[in-house]
Amino acid sequence: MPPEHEAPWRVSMLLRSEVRDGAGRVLGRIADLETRRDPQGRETVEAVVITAGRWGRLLGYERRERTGPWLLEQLARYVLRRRTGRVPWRDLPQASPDRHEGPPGPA
Amino acid sequence: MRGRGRMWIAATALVLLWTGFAYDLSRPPDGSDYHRTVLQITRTAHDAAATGALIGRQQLDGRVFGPFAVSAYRDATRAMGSARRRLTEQAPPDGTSMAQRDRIAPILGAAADHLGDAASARDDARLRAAVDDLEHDVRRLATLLRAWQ
Amino acid sequence: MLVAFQLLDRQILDRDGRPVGKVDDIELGRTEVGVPYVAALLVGQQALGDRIGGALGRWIAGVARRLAPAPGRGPMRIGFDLVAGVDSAVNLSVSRDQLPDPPLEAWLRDHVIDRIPGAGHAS
Amino acid sequence: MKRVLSIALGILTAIGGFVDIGDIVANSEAGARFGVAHAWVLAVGVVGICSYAEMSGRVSAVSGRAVFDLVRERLGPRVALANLAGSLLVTVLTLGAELGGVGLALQLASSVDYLLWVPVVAVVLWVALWRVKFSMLENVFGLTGLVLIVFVVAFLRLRPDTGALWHQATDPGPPAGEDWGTYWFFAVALFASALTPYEVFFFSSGAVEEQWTAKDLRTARFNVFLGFPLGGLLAFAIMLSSATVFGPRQMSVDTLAQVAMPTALALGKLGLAAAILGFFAATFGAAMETGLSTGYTVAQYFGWDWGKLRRPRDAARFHTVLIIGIVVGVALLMTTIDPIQLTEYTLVFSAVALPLTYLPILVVANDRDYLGDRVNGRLANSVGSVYLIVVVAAAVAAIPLMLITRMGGG
Repeated sequence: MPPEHEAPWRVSMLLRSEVRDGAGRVLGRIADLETRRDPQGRETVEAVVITAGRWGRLLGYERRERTGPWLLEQLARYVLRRRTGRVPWRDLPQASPDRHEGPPGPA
Repeated sequence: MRGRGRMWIAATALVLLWTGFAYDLSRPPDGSDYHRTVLQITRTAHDAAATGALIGRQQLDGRVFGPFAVSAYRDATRAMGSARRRLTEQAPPDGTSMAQRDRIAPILGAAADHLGDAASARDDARLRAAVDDLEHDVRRLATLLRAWQ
Repeated sequence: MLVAFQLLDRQILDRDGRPVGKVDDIELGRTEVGVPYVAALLVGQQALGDRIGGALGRWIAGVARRLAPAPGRGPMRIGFDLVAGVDSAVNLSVSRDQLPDPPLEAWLRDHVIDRIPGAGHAS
Repeated sequence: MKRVLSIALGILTAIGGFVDIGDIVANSEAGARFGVAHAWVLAVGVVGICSYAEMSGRVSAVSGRAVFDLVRERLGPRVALANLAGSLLVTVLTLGAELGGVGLALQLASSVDYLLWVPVVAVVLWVALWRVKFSMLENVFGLTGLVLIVFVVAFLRLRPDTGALWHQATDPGPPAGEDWGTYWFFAVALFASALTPYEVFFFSSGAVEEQWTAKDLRTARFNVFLGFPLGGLLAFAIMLSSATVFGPRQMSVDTLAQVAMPTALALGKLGLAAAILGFFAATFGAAMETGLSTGYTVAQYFGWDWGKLRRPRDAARFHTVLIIGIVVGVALLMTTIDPIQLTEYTLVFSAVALPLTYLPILVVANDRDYLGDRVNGRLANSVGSVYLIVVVAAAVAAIPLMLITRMGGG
């Protein structure tokens, strides 16, 4: 579907797609994109935040810092299965917004 | 594929639950079901009669105004009517149930009449008589309730 | 900045603090070396419906598309250069009047609300 | 002096505004059948609404975002849409129940059937939301709701058996002839009557619209921490007087006329009139709040313009949702469902829906990005966490209890 590829990317296409490592194992799903302002003043994607759980996003608990009462903290960790990680964008060489397959993983 | 599988499981569970409900609602009532129904009917009738008696007493004491009494009687009459309707709608499944129905039916009839008397009483004497009757009905219904509970 | 957490689904306010809509989706551009960057905020039920997906999402997007003044125009785009700052809301540097009218709001205002007496009075 | 006066006004309005059709029905029914064995539930509910309202008021004042704004932001569009559907359903059901309550109150005063009143009430409600100065109306109905104090007076005049009541309250459980299932069903309903989601939608949206600052927050805390418990006391008085009058007679309550009866018994016509006026004010005030809440939730989910201070033409989508909400509420009543029964269902479903909005608020109240150093302290978090468990337990238990006890019918 060539027109699909011509269309600009949307963040929603990237979110929740799978990230695999070099051996093809699933590392997790994209929960967020980390950006940084480049010299031209654009917010460019620096890295993706991935979670291992099925829930991409849980009330903001995928962020690193500790928040919230103890009970919620435990709950969020349980649901997110504790495994959140950060993969730099440059390690995702063939990234493409495909919901089902996800970008082939980093080396 | 996983999504579709889950959908099938959910759909099957829903159908089973629904069938269970349908079965529970449509199966013929047995003795204990009927007992529960009669108990509910008795309770409704008791409350309606007691409400009527309570309003009547307050009317005699001049503690309520007309429109309030009218709508309170209307509520009570409606509840009494629904209790009587339920009793005729469901056939008693066995001998014990039949005996229960035969005990409660005449009291319901009398209470409904007395409620009507109280609601339409034009003077204090008639109202007082109707309220006395209603209070008698309430006591009889309460006795039945205690016996059947 | 965390795009999904800090930008997506936040309320957009114009220069005067009036609501414009939600950040229903975000359009990404590509730099010369192919790295995505935040190009524009997409606002409106078209973008939202596409994002929700499924039959319900298609329906939401379909209704919004039908209401849109010009067919096939896609959702309302607010260039990221118009964003003055992001706190608990996304604050724009322009006034709402300079942006296109949300189609549903315009339709309801013209066909329903304005026909009722007193629609122009603040309470 | 003026400030003290405005604080006093706020507290009085909060007291009168606390009680709505759900409180009236749940307290009276529980009082008749269980005496005051549910007194502790009411206390738990009141503390809950205080902590919930304080958190959402603080979050809204500091961040400028109302509850449903945050729900969408924290849960994402899909989960929040499901949440919106649930919350909206409960709010519209509540709106229907309140409209029915207004109709019933007018029926008690006029003997004209409530179904004839409902369309009239709905039109008046819509006009009120369309163009009348809202804060004025809110104060009028809140203050008028205060006449429900008549239930306190009535209770004292009824010469209650305080020893027996004390025993019921301190040794809670079902009396003879009732079972634990029904006891817990009523407990859930009472809890839900004190902690209704629409109150929080309304409260937080008001905070945003009136652009509260830290100073307003202090006033709001006064309103919440004094007004709600005193309002809960009015609800408790309804339970007490119902227990005193109907308990010994072994009667249950299922009409609004019965709820008012204790005031007639104790105080005669004047007391009865006050009770009916109180019902009217409480339910109409709540109908305004629930009506607005339908618009608030939808508009805040989609990011539309909303508010009672805006000209309708500037918030066309918001006002359209309001109109649809009122029409659906009226249509609900026109099915001739008994408004008291509708209230009972509403309470069950609002118990189910409560965690949907409680959880995001608790989370955001801990977020330093939003609140800086105004995040929850240790006390607020302990209370908040305990209530998270209570709220979830009530939500999980509500439907099974409803089915097992057949709406508490036995």
